[in-house]
Amino acid sequence: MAEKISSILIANRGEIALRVIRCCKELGIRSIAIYSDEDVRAIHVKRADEAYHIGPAAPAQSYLNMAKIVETAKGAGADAIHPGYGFLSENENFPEMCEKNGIIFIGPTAKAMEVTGDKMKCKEVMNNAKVPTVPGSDGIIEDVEKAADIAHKAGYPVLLKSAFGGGGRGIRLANDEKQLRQEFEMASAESKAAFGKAALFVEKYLQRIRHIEFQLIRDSHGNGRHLFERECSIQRRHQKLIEMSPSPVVDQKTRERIGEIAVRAAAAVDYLNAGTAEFLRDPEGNFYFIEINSRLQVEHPVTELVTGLDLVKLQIAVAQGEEIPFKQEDLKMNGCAIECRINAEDPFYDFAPSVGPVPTCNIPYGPGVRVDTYLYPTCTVSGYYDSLVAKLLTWGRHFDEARVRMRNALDEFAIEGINTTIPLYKTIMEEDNFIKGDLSTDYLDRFKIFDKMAGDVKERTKDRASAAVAAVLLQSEFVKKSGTTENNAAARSKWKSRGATS
Amino acid sequence: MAEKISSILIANRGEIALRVIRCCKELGIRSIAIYSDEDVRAIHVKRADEAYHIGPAAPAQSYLNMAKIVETAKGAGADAIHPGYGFLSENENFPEMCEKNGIIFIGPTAKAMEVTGDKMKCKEVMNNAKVPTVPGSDGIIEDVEKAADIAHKAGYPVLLKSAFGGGGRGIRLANDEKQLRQEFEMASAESKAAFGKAALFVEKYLQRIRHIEFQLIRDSHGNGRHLFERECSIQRRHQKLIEMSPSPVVDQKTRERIGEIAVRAAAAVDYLNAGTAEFLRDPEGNFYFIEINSRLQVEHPVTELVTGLDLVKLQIAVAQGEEIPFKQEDLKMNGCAIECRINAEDPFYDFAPSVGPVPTCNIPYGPGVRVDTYLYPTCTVSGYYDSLVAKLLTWGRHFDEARVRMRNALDEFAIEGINTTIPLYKTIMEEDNFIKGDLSTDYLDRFKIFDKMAGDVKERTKDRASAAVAAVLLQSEFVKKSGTTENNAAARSKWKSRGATS
Amino acid sequence: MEFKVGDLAHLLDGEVLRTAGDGSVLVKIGGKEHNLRLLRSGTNEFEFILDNTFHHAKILQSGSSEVKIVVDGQPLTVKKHSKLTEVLEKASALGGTGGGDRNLASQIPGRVVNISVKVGADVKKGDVIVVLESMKMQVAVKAHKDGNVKDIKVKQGASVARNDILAVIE
Amino acid sequence: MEFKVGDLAHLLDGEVLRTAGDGSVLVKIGGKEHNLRLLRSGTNEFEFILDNTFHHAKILQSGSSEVKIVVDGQPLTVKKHSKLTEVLEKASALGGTGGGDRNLASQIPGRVVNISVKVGADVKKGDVIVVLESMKMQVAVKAHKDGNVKDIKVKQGASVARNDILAVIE
Repeated sequence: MAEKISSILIANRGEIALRVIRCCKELGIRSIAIYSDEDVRAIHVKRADEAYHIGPAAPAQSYLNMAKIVETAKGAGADAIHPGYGFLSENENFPEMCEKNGIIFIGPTAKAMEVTGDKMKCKEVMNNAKVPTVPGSDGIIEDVEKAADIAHKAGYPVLLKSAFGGGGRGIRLANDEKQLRQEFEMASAESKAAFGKAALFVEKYLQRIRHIEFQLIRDSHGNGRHLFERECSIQRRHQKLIEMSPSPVVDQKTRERIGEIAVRAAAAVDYLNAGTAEFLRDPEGNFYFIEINSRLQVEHPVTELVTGLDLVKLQIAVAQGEEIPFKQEDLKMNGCAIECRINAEDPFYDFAPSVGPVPTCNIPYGPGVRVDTYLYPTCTVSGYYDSLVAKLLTWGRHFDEARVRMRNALDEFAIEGINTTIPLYKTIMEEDNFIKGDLSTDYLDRFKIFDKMAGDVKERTKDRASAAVAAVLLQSEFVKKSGTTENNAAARSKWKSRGATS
Repeated sequence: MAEKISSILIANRGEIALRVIRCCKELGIRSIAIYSDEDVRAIHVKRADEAYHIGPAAPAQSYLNMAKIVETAKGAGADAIHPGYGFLSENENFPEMCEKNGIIFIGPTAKAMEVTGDKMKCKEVMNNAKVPTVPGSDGIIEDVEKAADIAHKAGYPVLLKSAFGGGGRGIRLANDEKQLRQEFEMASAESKAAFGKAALFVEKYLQRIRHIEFQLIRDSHGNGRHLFERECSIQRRHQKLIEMSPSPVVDQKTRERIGEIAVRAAAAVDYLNAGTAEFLRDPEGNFYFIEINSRLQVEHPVTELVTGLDLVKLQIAVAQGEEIPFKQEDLKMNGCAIECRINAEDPFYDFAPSVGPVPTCNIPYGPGVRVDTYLYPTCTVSGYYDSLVAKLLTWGRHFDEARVRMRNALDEFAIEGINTTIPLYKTIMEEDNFIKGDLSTDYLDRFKIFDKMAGDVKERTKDRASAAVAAVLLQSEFVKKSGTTENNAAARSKWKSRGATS
Repeated sequence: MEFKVGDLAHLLDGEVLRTAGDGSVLVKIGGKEHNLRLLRSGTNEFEFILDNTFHHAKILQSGSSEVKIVVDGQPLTVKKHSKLTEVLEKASALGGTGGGDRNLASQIPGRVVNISVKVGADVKKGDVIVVLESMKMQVAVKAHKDGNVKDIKVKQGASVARNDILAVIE
Repeated sequence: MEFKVGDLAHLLDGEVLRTAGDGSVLVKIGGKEHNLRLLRSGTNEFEFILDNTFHHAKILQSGSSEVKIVVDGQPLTVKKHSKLTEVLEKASALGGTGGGDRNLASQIPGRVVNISVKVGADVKKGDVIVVLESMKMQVAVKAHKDGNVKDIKVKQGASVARNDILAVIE
């Protein structure tokens, strides 16, 4: 069918851009990066074969600027565009624009994207295809009064979701009507800012549920496969923090049964390329389809570690018209993989964003450790973009081996200059309910994880108390000596700055 | 049988010490490092739970000082000692001394070590057990005249081997009698320096052979398993440079057949713990047993990547009396792994050692990449110890995926301040005969790899010529400007140092 | 000198007993003697072995009565207690400006997307005053106490840095 | 100015045509104009984008006629050719000391384990003069030319650094 892709423009930044660049290098494909003013020193600029400047820092003028990106791709002679996740990856206008300009879009068709992107429409299609969906409201709400009305009927708590959202963004919980009205305003503002539209819907908030998803791949010949499940129940503000495969509650029989439903769901929307079918699972073991994420997901390396597949290579193969080179029964789940999303956020202060220069960092390595990150010493974490700075993954023959490897790797991961979610994950990796596999989307609150984290910090402080005092003593000694002899230059310059500039 | 090991002293340094420390952390075992004067800032000192100083830089006074190490282990309350590879790992007196002091030695028994360490004795045992051995001389030679006599009868070229050597050390090639006499002297000096004894033997040098070895594990209950083969044919001076699994010439049937012989060889010497049965394979497909390496080998991670096993964990389990927890038929070869030994040696100057500070380094990471190294920014590579500074490994579903991943990872691996063997591996990863799997221990010479490497450097120089000129132009511009305005402070201090100190 | 580490209840006394030229130091901490071997030192960074365990310490901020420090990756605050510093601290607590109390500061950097109150409004602790956007998240900054909004220091669309004052509530 | 990069046969001319305050520079190299965007610069280290490709350059050693530089991980030597430097180079080649030729230097650091010849001995190019040990390897240092050993500069057991002179052969 289509010819072999020989050059790819990566319409993204950060770790996912680097991920795609590495894949291009393996395949001998010319990699073309784009960058905003904010990203001149970003790692994807350094590692790509070529890098083109496309505009100012603000995403709307750079990484979301479709016309500019397509123009750049044409100018650079790119055969194809890989959108990564976020940004333009789920904008149904983008594949169309690519097609019109003779560029292969590495992802689903505009049509499939339109259906999957509209959660209400998707729900309808799925109901027709006998894919079980989550019970709740089935229409878009633009008016807060109507939302309040539906919420009253369904009973609080309810979830407010953006019909165009994804990855947990634009989902808010309301426990009562006052909160619903407050949150409705903010949710619609967020939805507008992120997707240009403010359509929301209301859904009853199911309690103690797990979020379990199935990785999908489907080619242009109608072959669809599922690549097993990922358990993504540990979330905050409905955004995933930790993902793993296998799920502790999915046995082989369930895997095959729900996997088959996932493949059916993909077929129902004539899906193309990599995607994810997301399900909720209630404590009784019922699975409800909620949506298809029509892109490569952040957590795709979890699946790569347990299947041995390279999902970006598969994406490229499918995009150039090839058939999926394996049958469903060829796949075998190998061991266990866990991913922790290292966000530049302060887990001790309600996940407040933390930005700025990173003078040094130590990326963990060793047996069973994989890291995908854009961090390097002297890089900068920008407030203009997503807070995900690294994905730390570990593999083990079984869950517990992956878990203790993760615990060690978290200890080895040092990032100077910003706060990250690493301390939270250190606590979770040793938390009893996590170890038992008793997970749900309210895991953090249910088991008072933040209190435990504070307790762990206290323990670590205790362990380091003598060393801390020793360091302060050393500093005093050092200052004492340097005041008289060695460090004269510094002393002088300090005096000077006092006199001259302050 | 024995109780659970709760603390381990690691009688080694460098990457292998870090490897064992990480394993201890996973198992909740207290890790105890030792260090010489040269290693105060070494990574194993930083990462272990505890670190004890044991003497001056010279190995004989530190890492080979058995009495001091055992005394330190007792003082620190260590249950067990892990010897790593090299140093004391194959000294049969060390397990005995450990035993006398109530410390578990994580490795073979003294008795098995004595047999495997003496290549002549081992050959005899193997012949009795009907394990095929390499044809050649069968006695130790201490006198150069006798060596010349045997070599004359066998016909040149011949190999001079130290009976106590291992890992290629102390093996020298002689093409004629003059060379034999020269090399005999140096080989016996090396052998004396490294093992305290100078016993050599002469063997006909087989041409175009492959070095293929089988990883072994054997427990105290008599259960032995082989963990498949490693192809280690790419060598220089008879020391391995690149190892991989599977071997391109070993099919499942051969694997089972030779694996069974390897297990039999281990049983013949009542082997305990991890070890390796080494074979030569001639172009006709015959395998000849040459020796058992009675330790964890440098290249053990190759096997870990294709089996999913953690060999250090297995070693500890066996050392505390557990049975091997899997049967031979439970093991399955998964994909392909390649290891490149990154040595601090200059491949453009006959592998001359290169030592000194490493101001910065970038350790590669990403899908399918594993690194074991002691390097970190601001570390120092010492001339007192082995030249191996890092092991770079890649895994892929098949050889070619592992190969291209290795090529990329080599590009990402930056080590400032010293020369390394990285440029050699870049050339090999794209060399036709390597890709075809046409390997032999004379691979480097046979295919003129050093010429190809020089050609590749020329290509890279060509690609970077414009950038190099641009950088020189930038520097001129920079110096021009800084001479007048910005960089006044530096200019001043230079002037001052001229006046005051020089 | 006595030291208070983090929020640990007990104080630790600490002093340097002896230093040798080769980097070995004898210190007394919490009433016990410890051998310390200094491996590397800069103005703000130390690597040392204390009783056979390696430690890395980076001093972020150092004052006469308080040191902010990262020890083995863990940020800590060490307060120095000597009679003099205690006196100074008490004096500053009594005679301090107290002005910080009026100011509502931003704990994060971001862009102001909404100002929810007007100057002169009465607010209760926890009421939303300003909504910031950073890293694609909307974060509400809430009143830190009951009171009257005396001043709003930022405009919609403005960028604010961490610790910038957003509003004055009295 | 003309530049010779590594052992590439052709010379490249190079000049800066225009620099702008924002870090963008127009350069002419090998007769073609190139857009350069300087991202980061220190005295010896530069990061820049040249015609849409990122480069990192670290200058190791910089003289008036030769620059040793690492570009994207590849060590290179760039020789500057202008009339003046050519003249200087020729002069030095003619009037140079030539003393380097007599000296047998060590290309590696190591410990002297054996000295194979005595002062006064006649040697041929390739004969072993000294055996060094480094990183557990024994490395023979061989005569760089035929001649007579005038001096041995090292003793058995001594440590030598890279480029230290081991012997003088005339």
